[in-house]
Amino acid sequence: MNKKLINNPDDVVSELIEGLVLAKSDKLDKLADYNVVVRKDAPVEKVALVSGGGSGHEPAHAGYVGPGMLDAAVAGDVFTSPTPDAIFEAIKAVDSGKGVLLVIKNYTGDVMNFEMAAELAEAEGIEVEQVIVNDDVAVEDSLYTTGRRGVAGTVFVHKIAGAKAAAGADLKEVKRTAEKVIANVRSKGVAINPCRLPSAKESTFKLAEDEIEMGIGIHGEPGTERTKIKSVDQIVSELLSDIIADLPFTKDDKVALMVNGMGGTPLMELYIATRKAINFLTEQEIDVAKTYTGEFMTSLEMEGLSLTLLKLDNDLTELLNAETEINLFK
Amino acid sequence: MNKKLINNPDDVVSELIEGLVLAKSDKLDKLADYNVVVRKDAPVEKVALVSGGGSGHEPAHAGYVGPGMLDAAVAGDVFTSPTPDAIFEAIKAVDSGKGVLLVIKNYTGDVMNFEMAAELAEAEGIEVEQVIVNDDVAVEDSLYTTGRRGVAGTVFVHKIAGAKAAAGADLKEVKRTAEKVIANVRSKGVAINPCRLPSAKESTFKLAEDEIEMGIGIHGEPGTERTKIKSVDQIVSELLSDIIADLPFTKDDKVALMVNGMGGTPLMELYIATRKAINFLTEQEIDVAKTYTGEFMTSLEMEGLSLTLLKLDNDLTELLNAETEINLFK
Amino acid sequence: MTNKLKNAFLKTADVLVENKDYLTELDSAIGDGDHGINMARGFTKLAEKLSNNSYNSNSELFKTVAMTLISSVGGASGPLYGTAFLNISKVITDQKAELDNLIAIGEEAVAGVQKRGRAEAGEKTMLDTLIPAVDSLKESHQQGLDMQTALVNCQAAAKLGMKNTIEMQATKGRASYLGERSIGHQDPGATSSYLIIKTFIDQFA
Amino acid sequence: MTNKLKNAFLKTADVLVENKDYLTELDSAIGDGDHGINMARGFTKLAEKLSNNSYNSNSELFKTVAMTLISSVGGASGPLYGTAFLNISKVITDQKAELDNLIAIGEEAVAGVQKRGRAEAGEKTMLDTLIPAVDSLKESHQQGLDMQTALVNCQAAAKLGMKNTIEMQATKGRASYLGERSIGHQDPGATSSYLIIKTFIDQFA
Ligand SMILES: Nc1ncnc2c1ncn2[C@@H]1O[C@H](COP(=O)(O)OP(=O)(O)O)[C@@H](O)[C@H]1O
Ligand SMILES: Nc1ncnc2c1ncn2[C@@H]1O[C@H](COP(=O)(O)OP(=O)(O)O)[C@@H](O)[C@H]1O
Ligand SMILES: [Mg+2]
Ligand SMILES: [Mg+2]
Ligand SMILES: [Mg+2]
Ligand SMILES: [Mg+2]
Repeated sequence: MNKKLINNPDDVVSELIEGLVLAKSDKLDKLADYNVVVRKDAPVEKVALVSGGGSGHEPAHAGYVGPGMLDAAVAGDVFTSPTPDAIFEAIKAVDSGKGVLLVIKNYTGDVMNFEMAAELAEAEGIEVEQVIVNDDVAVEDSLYTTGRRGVAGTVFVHKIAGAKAAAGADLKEVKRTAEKVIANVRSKGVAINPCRLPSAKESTFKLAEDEIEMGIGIHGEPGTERTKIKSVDQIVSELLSDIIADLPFTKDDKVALMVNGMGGTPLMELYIATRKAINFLTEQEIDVAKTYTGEFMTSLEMEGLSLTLLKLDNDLTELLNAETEINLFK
Repeated sequence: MNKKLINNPDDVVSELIEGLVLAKSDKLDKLADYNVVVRKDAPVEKVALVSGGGSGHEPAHAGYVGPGMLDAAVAGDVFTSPTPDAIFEAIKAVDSGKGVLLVIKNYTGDVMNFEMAAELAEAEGIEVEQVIVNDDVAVEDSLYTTGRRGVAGTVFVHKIAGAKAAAGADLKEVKRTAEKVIANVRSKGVAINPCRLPSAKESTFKLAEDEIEMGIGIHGEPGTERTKIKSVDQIVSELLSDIIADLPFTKDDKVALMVNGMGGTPLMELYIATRKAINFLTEQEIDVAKTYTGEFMTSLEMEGLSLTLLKLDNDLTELLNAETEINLFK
Repeated sequence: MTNKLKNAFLKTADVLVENKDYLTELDSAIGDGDHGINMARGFTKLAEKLSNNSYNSNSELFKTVAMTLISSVGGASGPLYGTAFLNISKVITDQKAELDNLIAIGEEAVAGVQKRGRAEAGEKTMLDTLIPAVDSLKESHQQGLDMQTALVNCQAAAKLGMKNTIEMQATKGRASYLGERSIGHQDPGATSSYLIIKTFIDQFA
Repeated sequence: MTNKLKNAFLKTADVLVENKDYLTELDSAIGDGDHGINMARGFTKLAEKLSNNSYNSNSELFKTVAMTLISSVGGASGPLYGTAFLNISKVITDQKAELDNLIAIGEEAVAGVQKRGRAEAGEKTMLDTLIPAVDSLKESHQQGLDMQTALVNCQAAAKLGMKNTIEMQATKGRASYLGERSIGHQDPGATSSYLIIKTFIDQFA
């Protein structure tokens, strides 16, 4: 049972949300009785973006609430989708009459809870659209299954659709932009040490002293392959090969790269991984236009990283570089 | 022996510096043959700021190189001061003729190596001044010893002295500003899990499954007290009590607060600690004007956190809020 | 009757809280390790709610159960159980239960889960407990068995359904990400469904 | 002679690399656990450098040693050993060493460490090996002992000095942060100093 810097395990979500909002009390509000973070100036006269999901992925999603990205984030319990009532409250708090786009990671629970919230909102006459992010190439894609998981690529959707909404686009356009990001973003991750839910006694999975797991999810879901530990250069090459082959990304493509820490990974290691990722892509003659290295979509204290590539055109590049107040993702 | 996402332990520093510079190749340069990161546009016509120290504290210090903060950062081996020749090269690369301020954390090795570099620079006619940061209240202060360690408070010196230099102040003024920050900044940390040097077989220290260590340094140096694990609220209260009593910070003081993760601590826990820190200070009627939560001065993959308070006046507030391109510390 | 049903829910809450670690363990193997936590959280909330209120009809009781679970379980199981109980609230009456209206109730529950989750039998989900349970009731009805025997058979069918999930490959829910490697593990949702059915039948049989 | 000294440095490099883990372990207890790594890195660099070059004078050799250590050891020990060897390079000649010029060399080395580190005897540092070693040479000189005996006594004095650091409380360097809790541990720098002195004397005695 690994140690944690927390109080009562039952209170982690409400306390983290409180901490986040207290630290930015000039910019953020928490809805009373709900773990929902909204822009203080909400509703803003534009299409609103609402995202959320289980907690444990900090800074996702509440850390992305602010001008240029999200209008509200709904935090469920740790690794558990938020409930429809909380999502519905978030939608009501940010809708300015121009409609709301829900950005959902592709997990059955998230999809169902957001869907129920959308039904409630529509019943009250709020225009709601949704997009489902499914960027994890570790999961086989199939029409007959749940499909792929939504992971770190989701943050690119927040940024780019957020910029589109900030620019005054209507709900359909913002949705189309979000879908374009989803069509062009791919991720894959690795874990070298597991995480433990605050209220569980044991970590969700175990890895031996010399074992790593490729293709891991962001909730401690098992990955695709357990192997002996390798050099990070080797790991990065394998992850990128799978990502590149999937879309596929090809020679002369322009991409944004994200090197995402899983929560317990020191920045030193993320920078070392960044070095290999850029060198690898450059060798493939893929042009890395922008690089994000840090913690964007974590999995509690799990040690590991994920790599994300987003294929850019002029339109996406401009929106990615558009002004935002979110320093975490500039 | 805990796993790491690295290649050869001997290469971690050069590879992390390479990764950092590749990711921001439009803004940063690495000096050939040295693990020194400089602004691409150096030397800039202003007083230059050079800092550095052992590696393993990422994003410190190379992550703070850029307009509004440092002109150069010198990276030593892991937890080991850089050598005078590397520091000297950094000084030469960024001096515009207006002089260079060295920001040194108070460790014997750092002080001696920077001092030797300053001697070399002065011999070449470069005007050099230095300040020594010693913000760690966990260490007893005494004229007859080495004094206190420099820890996370150093980043406030980078930001505020960096802003002063950017505003066109001369070397003496920039130094005076840096000294004012040092006089008003205090920190203390806690570790719940240790770190291991990449080339060592064992972690630098050990903690039992239910043990934590208060007053820990940023190099795995032993702290002041080993205790059973407590709630984070309790830990934060104790750390803040020691910090407040030291300066002392008093009722109606205006402060900047930093909640710094040690490398392996998930953001969830840092946000929960932030909540308590702000509530605690508010109860003491200390006004928290600005809060920084994240990883600013880490210690490899150590799990734990440090708290830093900086007492602000109008002058420091303005410089703290001045424009910088360093998103990590806006 | 409403009171007896309320007590059955309180008893179910106890059972799910007792099985919190077990369900979480099952979910750790093929999911994200929170199913026990989710169910315990939701049913603890529900027990609080039910203890502090009284209900005039079965329909009112089931509606409260549904809304409470929907707003407190979260994850996949929250909307699924919530919709199931919401559907039941629409058909349940206050008359003494006969086998035929028990079947109608079961069918509504299954329909709710299927509407929400778009899964079929054999996809390694709670449906693989629920569908065999309802089918068993139907069979008992056709065979003209008495209520008591029907309930015992139903419990056994639910248990078998749950066990059968071990050999299935998941194609819905989080376990589907594992593909073939989901085989060999019992589905957590199928297990909580069995525990709910078992506890209810134990109260009434 | 220069060649013999060069070989002594090469031998010292071997000894320090062999003792890398031991020195690191000592430094883990009261410092930051890198002393062995620092010394091994610096002396490996030095061995490379010396192997690939030849030196015309002892002074040139010691200057190279100093500059190489300064630019590769880092930490506290780098500038301290570097300055010590740099000081030696200023006084060493190519004449056969006699006890009196050995003493002068030792005093210069100590002066270098003290100039850089501003420490005194008894502060639990490398000086607690170096000062007793030089003092021992002086005593042997006063007593008119021969070189051989003087070196043997010097080695013993260095060892005793090193051991005495166990009971000292550190007031300089990283161990000083520990205050009283630094007592009971042998100083890593005092240990590396002993290993250097011992290796040199073993080569010449
Ligand atoms: N589409 C679906 N239809 C029916 N049941 C499902 C579906 N998806 C998941 N489930 C059930 O939900 C259970 C998992 O619930 P839980 O762990 O609480 O939620 P989550 O998967 O969001 O963490 C699975 O074991 C499975 O029985
Ligand atoms: N001021 C000083 N004077 C003399 N020796 C010192 C001084 N400070 C430190 N030392 C020596 O340096 C050793 C530590 O060296 P090392 O671990 O390589 O550097 P660091 O302390 O920077 O990690 C100590 O054990 C001590 O002997
Ligand atoms: Mg879940
Ligand atoms: Mg060191
Ligand atoms: Mg689950
Ligand atoms: Mg050391």
